[in-house]
Amino acid sequence: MTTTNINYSDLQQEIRDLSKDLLESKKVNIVIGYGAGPLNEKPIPTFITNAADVDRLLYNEHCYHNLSVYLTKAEIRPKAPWAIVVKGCDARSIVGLVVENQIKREDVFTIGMPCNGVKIEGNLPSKCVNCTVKNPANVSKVVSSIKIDSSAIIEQHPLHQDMEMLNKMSAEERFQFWKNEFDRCIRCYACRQICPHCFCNTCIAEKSTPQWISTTPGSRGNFAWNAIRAFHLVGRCVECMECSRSCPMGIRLDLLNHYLAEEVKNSYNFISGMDFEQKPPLTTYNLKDNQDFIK
Amino acid sequence: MARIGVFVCWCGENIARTVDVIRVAEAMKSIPGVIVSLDYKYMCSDPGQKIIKDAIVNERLSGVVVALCSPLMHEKTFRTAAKEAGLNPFLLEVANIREHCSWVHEDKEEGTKKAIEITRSVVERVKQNYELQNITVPITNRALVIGGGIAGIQAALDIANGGHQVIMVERTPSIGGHMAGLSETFPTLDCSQCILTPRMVEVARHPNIKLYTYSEVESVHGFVGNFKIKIRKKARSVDINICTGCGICQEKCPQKKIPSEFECGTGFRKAIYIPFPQAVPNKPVIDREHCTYFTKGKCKLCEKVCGPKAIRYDQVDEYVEEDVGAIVVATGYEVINSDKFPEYGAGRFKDIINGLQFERLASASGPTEGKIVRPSDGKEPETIVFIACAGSRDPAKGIPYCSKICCMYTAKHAMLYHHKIHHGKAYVFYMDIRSAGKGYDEFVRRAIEQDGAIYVRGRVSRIYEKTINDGNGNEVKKLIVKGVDTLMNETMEIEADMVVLATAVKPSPGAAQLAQKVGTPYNEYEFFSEAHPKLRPVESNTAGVFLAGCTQSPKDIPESVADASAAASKVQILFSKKELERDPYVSIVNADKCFGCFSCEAVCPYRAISREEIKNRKGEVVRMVAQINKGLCQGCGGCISICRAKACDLIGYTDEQIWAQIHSYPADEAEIETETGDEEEDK
Amino acid sequence: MKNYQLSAKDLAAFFEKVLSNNLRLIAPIKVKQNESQNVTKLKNKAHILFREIPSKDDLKNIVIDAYTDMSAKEIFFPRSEPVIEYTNKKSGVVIKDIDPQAKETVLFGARPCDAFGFSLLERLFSWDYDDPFFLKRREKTTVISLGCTSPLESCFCTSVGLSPMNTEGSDILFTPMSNNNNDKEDRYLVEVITPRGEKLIESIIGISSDLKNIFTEGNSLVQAKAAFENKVKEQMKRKEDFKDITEILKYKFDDSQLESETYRCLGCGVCSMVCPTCHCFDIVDEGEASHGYRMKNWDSCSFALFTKHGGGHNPRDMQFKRCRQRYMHKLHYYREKFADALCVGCGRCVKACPVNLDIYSVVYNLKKAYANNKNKEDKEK
Amino acid sequence: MSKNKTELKTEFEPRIIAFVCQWCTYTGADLAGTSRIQYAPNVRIIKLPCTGRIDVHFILKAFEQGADGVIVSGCHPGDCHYTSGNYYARRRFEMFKNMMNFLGIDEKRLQFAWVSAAEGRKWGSLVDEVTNNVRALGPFDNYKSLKIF
Repeated sequence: MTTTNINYSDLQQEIRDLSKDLLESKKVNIVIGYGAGPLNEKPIPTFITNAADVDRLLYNEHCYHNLSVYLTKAEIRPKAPWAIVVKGCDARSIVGLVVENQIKREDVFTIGMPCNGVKIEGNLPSKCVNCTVKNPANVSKVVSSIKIDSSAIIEQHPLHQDMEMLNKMSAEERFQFWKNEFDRCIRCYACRQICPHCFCNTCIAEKSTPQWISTTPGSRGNFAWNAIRAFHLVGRCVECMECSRSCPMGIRLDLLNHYLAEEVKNSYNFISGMDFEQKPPLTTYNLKDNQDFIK
Repeated sequence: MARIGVFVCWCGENIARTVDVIRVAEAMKSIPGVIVSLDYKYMCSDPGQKIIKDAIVNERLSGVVVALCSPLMHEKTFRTAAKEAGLNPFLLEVANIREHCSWVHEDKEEGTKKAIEITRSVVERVKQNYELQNITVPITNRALVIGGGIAGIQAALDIANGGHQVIMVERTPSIGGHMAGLSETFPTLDCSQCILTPRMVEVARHPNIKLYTYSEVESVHGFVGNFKIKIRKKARSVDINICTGCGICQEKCPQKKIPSEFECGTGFRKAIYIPFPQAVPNKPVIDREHCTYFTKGKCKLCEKVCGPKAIRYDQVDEYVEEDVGAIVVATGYEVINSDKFPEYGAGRFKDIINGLQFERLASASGPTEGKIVRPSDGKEPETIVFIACAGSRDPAKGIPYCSKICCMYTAKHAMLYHHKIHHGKAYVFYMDIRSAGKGYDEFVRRAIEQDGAIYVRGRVSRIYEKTINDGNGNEVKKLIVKGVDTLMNETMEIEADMVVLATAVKPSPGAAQLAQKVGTPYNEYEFFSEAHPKLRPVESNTAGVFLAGCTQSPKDIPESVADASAAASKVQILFSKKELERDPYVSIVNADKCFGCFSCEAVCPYRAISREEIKNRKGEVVRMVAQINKGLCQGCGGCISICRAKACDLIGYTDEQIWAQIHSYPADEAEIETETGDEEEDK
Repeated sequence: MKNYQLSAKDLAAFFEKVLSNNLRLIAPIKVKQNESQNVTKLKNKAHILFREIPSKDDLKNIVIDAYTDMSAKEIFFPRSEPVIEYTNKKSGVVIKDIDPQAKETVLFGARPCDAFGFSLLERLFSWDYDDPFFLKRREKTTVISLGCTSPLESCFCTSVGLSPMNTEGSDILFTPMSNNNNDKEDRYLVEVITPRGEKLIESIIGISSDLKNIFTEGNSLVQAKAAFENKVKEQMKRKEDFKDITEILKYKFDDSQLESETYRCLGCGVCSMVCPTCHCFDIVDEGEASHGYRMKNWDSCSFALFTKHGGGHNPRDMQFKRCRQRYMHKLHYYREKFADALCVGCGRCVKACPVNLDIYSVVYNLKKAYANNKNKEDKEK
Repeated sequence: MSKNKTELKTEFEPRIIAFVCQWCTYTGADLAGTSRIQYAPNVRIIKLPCTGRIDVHFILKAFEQGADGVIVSGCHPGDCHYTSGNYYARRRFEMFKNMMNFLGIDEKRLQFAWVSAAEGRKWGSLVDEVTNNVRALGPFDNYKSLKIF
């Protein structure tokens, strides 16, 4: 039966039970989930290695982190096989990681959570408004039997207004808009470190022979860095919008990612992280690809 | 610190006329690292090269930039010169200031400024070069010849006689190509089959030649010295090892009225047929579209009459893999279709034929045993009009080039017609007679003076059919040819019995697809592009792929044979060494930086990237990284631009070199020369 | 030093006078998602940042009550600045030192914790080498800090020995007060702390100026302020005293607790960039062969490449070692050398951290764990 | 239109950087030379093995170095000497062009083209056209305003 309200304490209990038997049966070495954080209402990523303290795991509507970023971190990668609590959007990242050979499908036990939208600082983020993966796909086990009725009227994508704002601008105004945004960048690289698909061990931004991207947080370096970071995620970004949330300077990375994701969907009919068999669009080609922009 | 030598060439006045070479050489002196910078009238000449060699030795240069014509022309020349002087050849780069600068800009001021910036960018690039050695790759001493015409045959024989294995692939059931269909050949009028058939037999019998007829090249992978060819052997429905070639099946086959490709439509063949009597292999093939058994499921007459029981209805296409070191493309030509000429009745009039059809009529083994008769009523034509340049040299028809062979074979046709029908009148409408070979012009003069061919310098505007009575009461269809004689400057109208169009020559159908399979460029008419029109006419830009005969451009038989022998000698040069030296432009992977996403493996067109396991001391696999097979990698660089962390780089076009080139173009308007002039500021 | 009183409505006049004395005024303003565009439907993550207030009509943008996302450290130690400029001329390489061109500035709106942070940085930047870039700018700037009346949930300045209204580090302290401490604060107690503050106040209410009367006598409010300060201190949620944490950390270097506490750290540099006391910087040459600059940019010990050696070895290869270094440096190494912890308890890193890694709760847990096994040891004895 | 040195350079001369593949477009430009086709002198050619090698960093770095326009050109689809280099490049360029347009870079400043080894004339007219387009747009002040600090 489909519903729109979720009983979080049921889900929380099911996660705990599932984690307990996964750990006891040695099927996984570590369970990556959400736990209580220092500031209330802000759960934090928690890592459980022995079955005794599964009760530290909790689940509520504030669990917005995309935990799949941890699977490629040096401390956690050797602890495979892992179990990980994933919502629909996070599950898409897992698919992305498997497609790009960072993790093996059989190494990760994904605990799929039905989700009707999380709360970030009390608000429903833009990614949840038209979410199409409320019932997670490609997961090892969907936690509860309830199905979220995702047939809710798909209102206009919340970023639509901002996108229209940008499209109506002239090239000059758009450039000034993005220059102002990127000038605020302090190059703390939170957008890179929190992105599950930024798993290079040395990033291009840290390459100095030759230096393609100036490391100085000036307008030239920031423009190049933000452009290249967005471009490296074309056809790979699952729009979990963690980068835009964690940017301390509030740079509108969500607009940039959303635009590129739409472009990839329209041009190559490809939505990232939906299918284990589909290769990222830029690593394949089609003889009838559009080339009317080429003279 | 780099010790760079810059050598600017005048190229006579090709460069010096629109680029102030002295100023260019002067401007280079200001670049940090440039030790010597001078100009010379002919840098590519021996004295010119000597200047460079001496400078390398005396100034202990660590890098050389030669600013002259395109690297495609003289990069090899100067790199060998540098090698002789003891400098690693890959520390020398060429700056293209002729084709890309002096020849395309008249304004000397702009030209000089541009030449300075181009040369400077190459100087900055050379600073990033490092010593490289050519990669040696083992060569398979076997050659593939695509196409069994005279060019293919000649190339195959030469290579085979040179002691190397040859694989010949011919699309039609027999080798021989168009030459097998000719009657006599100019300028000696010796019979085409008589000079060709011995060569065809020699090919069939040659121990070094493996012949695949009725087969096509399916795919070509690998690179020079190591091609992997996949050949599709189309089903002949006859087992050629058992078949004795007696021909009974051909006699008995009920299907009679199938237009024969070999006869170009002037004659017919059966459903099971041997294309022409001297075919090699002289074994039949079943045309499955027309054979009643394959179309309606009954008959099987040929199986019944076949003595050795060689018929195989169930035979299917077979794929064969062959490893070869070189490929000679000799796919020959085709003439354009007559329906391109609506003004000449576009194939509606049966008595308008093209050159190849006339050859079949004149050929002793042709459908009319050599008697020249009108296809419509079989009568001997009293008057024939030959039209040269039918389609050739005619941009409106999309073929602006000259097909080269039509003037000669049209004169031959006029001569043959006169020998066979003494009282016949032959008109030849021509624009210019191109008879530039040995004994060619004398041949045309003989056709005019001894054989009475009437050469009219002009074009034919229209041909239409008209029925008139021939004076003794019966109705006869005549072709009214309306033309003009520009020398006498009068229009003409000829009642002709037959018209022969010397239609234009174009590459054989499917040439473009084959070029894409082999990976060689071709031009807009689908002729294969040679590496250099004057200096490397039989090589293509793809290493290991050579061109022979009309596949490159229209040629007559002597030229095709010469081409084929030239291509064969190029193959011999390649096979003369046990291993092949390849330029070292391959991609290299930094295993530290590679994070194993293998997008590079997906984009590599040569499947040169494999997965390598990195193990820790305990032998457990810690991670997987990409590994590049130096032999297969062709240096296209696809893997580098797809790699996000730049874990791989392309030798010869490294990120550093390109970064240096981009950076050499001054960010602000700081003129390079003002840098030289800055002494005044400091004083 | 002297105390004054300034009514809230005269604050704007005060700023105008600062501007008219052509001093550069820097104060916190609200930076919308993009200055030119309207706020989008979604709650817009607006940011309060320190910006220069160029003219009178920008004064209305100054935000008094909110807390800034970035500390004011950037005024003295900018995120990037050139230190030398090189030009490659024919005659050789010309190197030019770059002067920080510090301008006479008034920094308004720093919090007492920020201000104390400046004094921590000043000690460091004048310890063995006088860093001109920081010191010149600090000399030319008068720091007017604003007392905190409603500290955030993430603030813990009392734990490191500070208070929402302490004076050390700032030149002048404005404390919002009300005559009886229940209704709205309508005036400021202006405590002038340093001679530099004195000089500024003199220039504002100097003999010739027409603003002589806006600063009335302020000693009467001093007791009220002390009481107000204690009241605010009580309201704070986080009051654990970290006086003896330096001792505890001595034993905690190899303790796995630090590892499990900081397991979720992603290694971005947000905490260092927003922190008022982080001062590590990276030197990199930017430009091309013919002309360029040697840049001094902010760096962070949580970056993976921070301690990567040329040969590829990295002593801090795991992320928890980098977090450990952050805590050790702030609460142990610095305190041993300069008596005060290099953390002012502003809580910005807690708010900004994408995974809410919280220095306060890590230290709190360490202290509790240390206390538990201490009395376990006592029990065994 | 030769200008003497002293005359102040009034009208703006765009600087175009061209990344070309060595098999087709570079040879096409050579052909333009051998056929003496005259075209605008504002282009500076950088030779690369294939359009598949052309990286988005090059284009950004070219703009940072003060280029007012960038041309990227290679073999026609199907002609690539490495069989598929230009197919991958085509997708990459389309996404990059769209992103740059979204970031406010005028599309006319970044022109992609297929110029084969036989199309010397097309190369000449391509350079002329891009030069005129960029001259009309004026210097790329936006990107030049992006200073190092």
